[in-house]
Amino acid sequence: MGRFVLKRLLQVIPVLIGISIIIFTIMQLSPSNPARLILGEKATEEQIEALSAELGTDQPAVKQYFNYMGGLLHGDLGNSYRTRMPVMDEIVDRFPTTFFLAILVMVVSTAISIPLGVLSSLRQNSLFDAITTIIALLLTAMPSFWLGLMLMLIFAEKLQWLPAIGSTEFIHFIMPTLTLSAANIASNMRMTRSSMLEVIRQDYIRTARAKGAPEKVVIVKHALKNALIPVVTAIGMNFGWSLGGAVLIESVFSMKGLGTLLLNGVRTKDVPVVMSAVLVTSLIFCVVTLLVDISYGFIDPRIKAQYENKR
Amino acid sequence: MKNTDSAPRKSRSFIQDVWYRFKKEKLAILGLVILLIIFATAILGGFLLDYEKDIITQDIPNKLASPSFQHIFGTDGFGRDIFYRIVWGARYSLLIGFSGSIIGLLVGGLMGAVAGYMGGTVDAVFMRIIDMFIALPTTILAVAIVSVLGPSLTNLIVAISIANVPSYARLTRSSVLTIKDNEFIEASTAVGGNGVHIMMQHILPNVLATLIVQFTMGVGWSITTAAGLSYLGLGVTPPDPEWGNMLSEGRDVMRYNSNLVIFPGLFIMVTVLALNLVGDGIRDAVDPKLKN
Amino acid sequence: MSEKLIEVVDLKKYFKTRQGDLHAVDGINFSINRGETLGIVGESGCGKSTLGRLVMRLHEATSGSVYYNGTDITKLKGSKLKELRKEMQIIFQDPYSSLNPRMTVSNLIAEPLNLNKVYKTKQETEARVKELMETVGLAPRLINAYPHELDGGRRQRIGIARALALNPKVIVCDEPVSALDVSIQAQILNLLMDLQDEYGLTYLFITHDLSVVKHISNRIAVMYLGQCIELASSKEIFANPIHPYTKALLSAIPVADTSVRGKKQEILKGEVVSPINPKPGCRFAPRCAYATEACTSCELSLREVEPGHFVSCRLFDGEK
Amino acid sequence: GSKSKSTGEKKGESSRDSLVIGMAAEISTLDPHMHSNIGTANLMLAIFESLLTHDFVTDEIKPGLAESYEVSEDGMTIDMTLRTDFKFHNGDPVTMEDVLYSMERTMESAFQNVFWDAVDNVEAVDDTHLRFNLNQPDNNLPYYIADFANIVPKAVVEADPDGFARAPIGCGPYKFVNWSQGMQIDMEADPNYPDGEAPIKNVTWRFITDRSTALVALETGEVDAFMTMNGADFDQIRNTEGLTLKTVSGNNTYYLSLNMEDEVLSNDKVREAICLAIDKKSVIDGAEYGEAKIADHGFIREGQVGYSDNFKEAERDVERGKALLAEAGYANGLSLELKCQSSKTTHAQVIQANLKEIGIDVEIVQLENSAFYADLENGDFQMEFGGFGQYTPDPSSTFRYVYRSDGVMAGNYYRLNSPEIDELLARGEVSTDPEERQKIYEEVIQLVEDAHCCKYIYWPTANIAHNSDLKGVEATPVGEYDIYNYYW
Amino acid sequence: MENILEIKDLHVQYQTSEDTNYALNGIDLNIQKGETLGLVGETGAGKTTIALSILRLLQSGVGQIKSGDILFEGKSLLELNDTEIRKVRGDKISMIFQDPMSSLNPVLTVGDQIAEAIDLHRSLSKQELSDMVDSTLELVGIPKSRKNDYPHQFSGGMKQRVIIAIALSTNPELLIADEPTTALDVTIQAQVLHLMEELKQKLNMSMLMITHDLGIVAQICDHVAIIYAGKIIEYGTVYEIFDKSREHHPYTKGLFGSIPDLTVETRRLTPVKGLMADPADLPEGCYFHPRCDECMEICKNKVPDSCGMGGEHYVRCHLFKERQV
Ligand SMILES: Nc1ncnc2c1ncn2[C@@H]1O[C@H](COP(=O)(O)OP(=O)(O)OP(=O)(O)O)[C@@H](O)[C@H]1O
Ligand SMILES: Nc1ncnc2c1ncn2[C@@H]1O[C@H](COP(=O)(O)OP(=O)(O)OP(=O)(O)O)[C@@H](O)[C@H]1O
Ligand SMILES: [Mg+2]
Ligand SMILES: [Mg+2]
Repeated sequence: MGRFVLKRLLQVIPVLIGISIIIFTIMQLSPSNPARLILGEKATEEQIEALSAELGTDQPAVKQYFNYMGGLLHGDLGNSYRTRMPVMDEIVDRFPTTFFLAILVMVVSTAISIPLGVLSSLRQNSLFDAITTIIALLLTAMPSFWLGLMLMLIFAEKLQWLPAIGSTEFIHFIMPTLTLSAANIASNMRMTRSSMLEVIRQDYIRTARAKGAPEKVVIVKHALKNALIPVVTAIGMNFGWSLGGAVLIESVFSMKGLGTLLLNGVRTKDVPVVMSAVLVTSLIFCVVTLLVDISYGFIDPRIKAQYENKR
Repeated sequence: MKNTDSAPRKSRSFIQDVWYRFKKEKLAILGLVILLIIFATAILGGFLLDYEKDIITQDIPNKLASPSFQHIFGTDGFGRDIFYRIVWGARYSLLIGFSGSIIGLLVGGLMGAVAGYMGGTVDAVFMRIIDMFIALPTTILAVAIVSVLGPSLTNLIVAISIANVPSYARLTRSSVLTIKDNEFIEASTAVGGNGVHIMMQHILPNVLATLIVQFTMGVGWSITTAAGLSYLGLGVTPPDPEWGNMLSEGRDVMRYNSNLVIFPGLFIMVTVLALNLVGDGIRDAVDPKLKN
Repeated sequence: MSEKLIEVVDLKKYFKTRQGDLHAVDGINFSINRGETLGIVGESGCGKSTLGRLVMRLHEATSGSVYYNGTDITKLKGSKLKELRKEMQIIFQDPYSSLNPRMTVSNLIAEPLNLNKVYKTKQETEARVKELMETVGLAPRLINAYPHELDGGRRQRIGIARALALNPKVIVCDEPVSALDVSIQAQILNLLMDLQDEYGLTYLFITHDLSVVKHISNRIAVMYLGQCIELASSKEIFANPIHPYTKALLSAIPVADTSVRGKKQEILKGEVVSPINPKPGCRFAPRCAYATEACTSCELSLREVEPGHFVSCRLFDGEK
Repeated sequence: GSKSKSTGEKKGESSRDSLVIGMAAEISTLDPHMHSNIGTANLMLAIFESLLTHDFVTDEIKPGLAESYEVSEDGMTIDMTLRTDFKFHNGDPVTMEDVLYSMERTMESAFQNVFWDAVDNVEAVDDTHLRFNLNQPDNNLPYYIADFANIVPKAVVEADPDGFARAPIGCGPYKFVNWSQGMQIDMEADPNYPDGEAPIKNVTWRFITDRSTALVALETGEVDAFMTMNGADFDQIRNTEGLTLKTVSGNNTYYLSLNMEDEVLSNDKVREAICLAIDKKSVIDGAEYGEAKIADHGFIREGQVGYSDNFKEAERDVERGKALLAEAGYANGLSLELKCQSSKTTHAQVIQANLKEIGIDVEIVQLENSAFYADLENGDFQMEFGGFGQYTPDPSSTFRYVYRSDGVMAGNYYRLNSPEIDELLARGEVSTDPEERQKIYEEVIQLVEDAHCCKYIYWPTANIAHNSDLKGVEATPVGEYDIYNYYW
Repeated sequence: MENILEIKDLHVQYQTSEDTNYALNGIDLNIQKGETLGLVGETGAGKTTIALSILRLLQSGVGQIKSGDILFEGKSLLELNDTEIRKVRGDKISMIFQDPMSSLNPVLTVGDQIAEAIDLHRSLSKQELSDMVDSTLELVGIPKSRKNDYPHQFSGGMKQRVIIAIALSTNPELLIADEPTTALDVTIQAQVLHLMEELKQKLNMSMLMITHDLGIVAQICDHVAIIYAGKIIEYGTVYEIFDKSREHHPYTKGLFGSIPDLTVETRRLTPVKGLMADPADLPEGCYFHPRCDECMEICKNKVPDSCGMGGEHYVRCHLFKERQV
């Protein structure tokens, strides 16, 4: 297992390099000139040239890439084209919000979706099953900006329980977490339910019952663990997305997060910002994927054996 | 106690067998009917509605009307009938939702299955490629696609499909990992089954349940995500309606005219719900243990 | 005598486990002639199934070789391996997990046929499936049944039908009849022997049912903890068992006769040696009534104590 | 800008001493010379002082750090006298050296150097007297000075320019306190401000990108004022007790540009037909919630140079539009592409419907900002809908971008190429004779109208919504707000 | 002697989407306290179904108890509620499942799975529990060092032994052993049977031993029931059944005839001819008649009743009708 983890950690490097190349290429592909985007529509040719020279965007793309990557090796993420500030500062500043939100979302959606999924699998085709399914689907189909606003109108405006905006205190995270969790809950719940339905009919569940195990033990200890793999996979994926894709929520609740930074970066073709933001999220994502893969090993010893025998 | 029906069971192909059992699931049939209605709407809408008159003609004095007999879902910011636009938009939304998910399913499913089954280097290479795509924000991907291929509906589908691939890949792989150690896989190898055969015959049916869930949820996700990419120019071009886009169009006034977002949202939900019902039905139908 | 069809040379299979390498098969040598049946008996967990799988190349051997017709199959690849698969088949020990729960009986039996494109048309395949079902005694009605709807015996028959489908030359039978009642067991054994007579099949027959193994095998190999400890013709083994373990084995057979009821049976005592990183020396020594200090230290190998009778036991080292 | 305290009574004794003011766009820098952005300028206004002050409500230029200024007869020199009572927030007095340094800095700034084309150099006559030497007269110069030539402490900036951009030191009424990236900037009133300490002690600038959220935040009191509310929410704000909405016609102008170099659109008749088909009111109603003013005089509003009662824009005339199209050979209709930013898709759809009436099928291509501007610059479009903001009341600065033939990269996207206009604009820029300039610009406006290069549609409504208890708030066309005037 | 288990006229069906499998068609069986009842029969005869019915573990929705009753210590098991039946399962009645491969949870170590069974019914300290697991494993011949292994790391026979260990670990009053030794070699089999025998002696445990192996039946069972197509066709003490001088049901004779004999050299075995009965399509009359050499006209129409053959011996066959007492 240790070797497996080590090997997987080493694989993170090519992945990050691959991502950096992809992102850099994409950024080069977009037709606009960052200097123009920064200076605005009224800027003249000379102004743009001057700024381009200053930013280094007039250099050949390959050179720019290696400049950036060279800096990265020394822990320097470069300076934002737009703000001229070290990207590192911005990321350090915003990352915690995003990360914390992603964690909260993961915890909340998992805590809600797994029990619901299990319950509805046990009561397959019952009224409970139908209702939870419909609610879950309602949540997915609800645009998050709408759900966000509704929560805000209810909890911030009508009831005045929660602040509408901000991202500094725990209380600020409640509504964004709920909003972001909504969509995850539905898919995780469905995934749990379906996976459980597969497992619940296996013979070893019968064995557990024959031991006289209470239904709770049968479900949690025997069935759930076997059903968990696709669910854990889905949770990992969702975590990654909340990490990189919470732009809408950040803007609705006016939180300072990586998503906004990234989006602004893309819009202004701020290469260092985009590169760094994506690389940071990618890194986290790689770690999450790795954790998920490791968790497979803990959940299912047969998979662990596959890892160890590196078949 | 005597069983008069002693004839051997009719021989059926896998598909026939699944259909035979699917037919018995009431909810699944309900889902299928809803889905068919939605599809029929998408197709028939084209004949029943006059694009010029019903869909795009503006009636600004009459904008943002609440639901009424005349406009059962009310009108949008240009005074266009929301119901008609939803009906008309079904074709685009379904196209985006389904084709994006289907391509994602095929490509991702295949990659995940191959990676999980082969293991070792293939697994490492495939899954690290998938990692790159997961980490690649959809927006950035879409930017690339717009830059290279230009903005269009087709390219939107390309973007959505690519964005869909990773989850199918990882889910498929995870399920493959759990079942590839089963003895029946070994048994198939013993009679000469190669990788492709084993994957199609033995692994696929066993990962189907997971993939179905992902698919049924993915269609809705694709529709709403597509709407989010419209600022890049991807997607249907105005004034053509599409559910996701209708959601975004209603955003400014949703607080006062919630019908602008509720109705398209409801249609997305009904579609996803119907799909889920059908998906549950298929899942149960392909699981012989549930034969009842 | 007739030529060697299968030859196993110093075959080893170690599984990695948390505590260390598990020596499931640890240096086995034997050969099987064409048309012969070699029975493998031995304690549960001694590596019989693993050996069968190695011969089938369903596991990759840790070391050693398996020659089939002179070619080392542990190194075969691609189409050659596929060819081999047509000639060698296996009946799995466990009829529950070796059948894909989502396939019907006909699909399961047709799988080898389809895979090797034996027949061109569906009708031909179906006809063959029906024929096979009849051969193994499965009612035609069950053609679309799923394994979980069937009892253990019927499931095992599916496995047998699958193995027979391709008319293989060698069949590894991993306890093919242990799940069957005696009557059906008799049917199947008759069938296997008929097939052998008709097509000159070669069997590697793994079982713990000694009456069955005696009935069907020409020679019998006795295994203990990954090693072959005794090998002789089946008559010889039953008539003149040498190794203490073999003796214990034979004495433990329950007889379908109430007159011997209550007779105190010998139960093997002593600690079972763990197959994980086993110590050198005789692995049976801790349970052996005749064991001496020397048994745990010496290197043992199979040696011929009588013509055609091989034993690996220190007690007989000096005798011949 | 310096704080001309026109407003009479000040209620210093109010219980509240803090203000949270919301803004939609995150700002990228607090270095006054490194931006050309209105949102940023709002903060500069509070932290820094310029030589002159721009009163955004009345659009007048008032004294700032310079207690007086004087433009020479020929318009070629400007003389100023500095006040000596200003101190930077770090306690250092504002010296001539700082002023010269600051002028030099803005003139070299990639963001701002365009404004100083007319300036040859700036020299210190003595410790308190300053002279601008120009190479040609420039009517906009006082505005540029007021808006961009903020005075920075030379020593501090030179020591650490990057640090300065993040934690600036100025001599304005508010001291910079803290900048929390992506969230808010805090400042507090400088007690030593020579014109008197600002009435509100602590001010927080909060970034809120989502307007619906901004409204909720206003309603819950989490922010006290928010600039640039969404038109859709105006009624709600007006009807909410405790909230006030101030509006004024903004300085932006939105219009439809027609690419004159395009094969089809190079035909004057087609362009005229398009101009005749546009229904401005429908655009305002359909896309601006009725909250905008019809732009009936191009960029020019009443009171500006070039405004004339005689100017009459062509009335909407669908029939004539159709006839013109027929004449141009498109009796059976015509397909054109309309590019716009995605935020302007609604507008584009109304225009699409308008043009449909004369038989033009419009395909809307919505683009993300950078792609949009790239296409405009490259002339890769047929029609384009967008806006252009006027910084200064004098049209010369705007017109040089949007009408001069060399301005294709910066506003003249329709590729107007008229030597006549070029010549008029050149004269207008240097002329100091108001009457002559009036004539020149009247003429330009008419020429542009006749060129059918674009159709001006509307002036949006600049607005600020605020807690009704907050006093001293006025909407300004530019969208810049001087919080020194605010009090509870 | 007192009956620990009484099965009365039990009918069980499996309802699949296409057929109804009449698995049990009126089973009457008693097990006396402290004795071992051997249940022998062809595959598919319904042996496992009886076992599962007792513990009410038939696949829900598919396997249905149509009529009849099962009394354990005089109380009907079919009337217990969920909590009550749970108290019976594993504690009072344990079951050894026939399919060891799929009956073990693949993600839990074998040690845990044994420990769980004990833990559910006994309150032991961690250490005691772990010791108990160790000793149980050794009792079935598995080195205790392997208790942290997972089922997939075990051979077929070892898994079966784990299942046995689970069932025995709680010292049940009634042990249902469904072909408990099919995957075991004879030495281990002997060891396991010996173990059961000991428990039987020590705790007065009763046992339902389902097996094909007539050797085992002969050695350890007190009574034997022979089941064919969901009906008991012969019942008696082990001596009666194995008594060659007695008359037996034709199927029983067939069964005995098909065992390979260690002492005689035969090339061919003599199985019961024909195919086993199809529970979805049972023949009229005696279920065995299509395969019976001594089939009479009456056998084709009438279901035979049970005839007493003297002693405790009963046979369900028309041949012996006249002897009925
Ligand atoms: N889940 C099920 N669905 C449908 N039919 C079933 C099911 N389980 C068992 N049956 C059928 O019920 C009959 C009795 O099965 P059972 O498992 O009790 O037989 P058995 O006597 O235990 O056989 P074996 O000795 O082979 O295990 C068989 O014909 C079998 O096919
Ligand atoms: N995948 C595996 N991983 C680890 N150990 C294994 C694996 N498969 C088998 N073993 C171990 O290898 C040894 C031999 O197993 P094998 O299945 O060959 O035994 P066997 O002789 O067939 O026994 P049985 O008669 O009980 O089936 C056992 O100790 C078993 O625990
Ligand atoms: Mg085995
Ligand atoms: Mg059974």
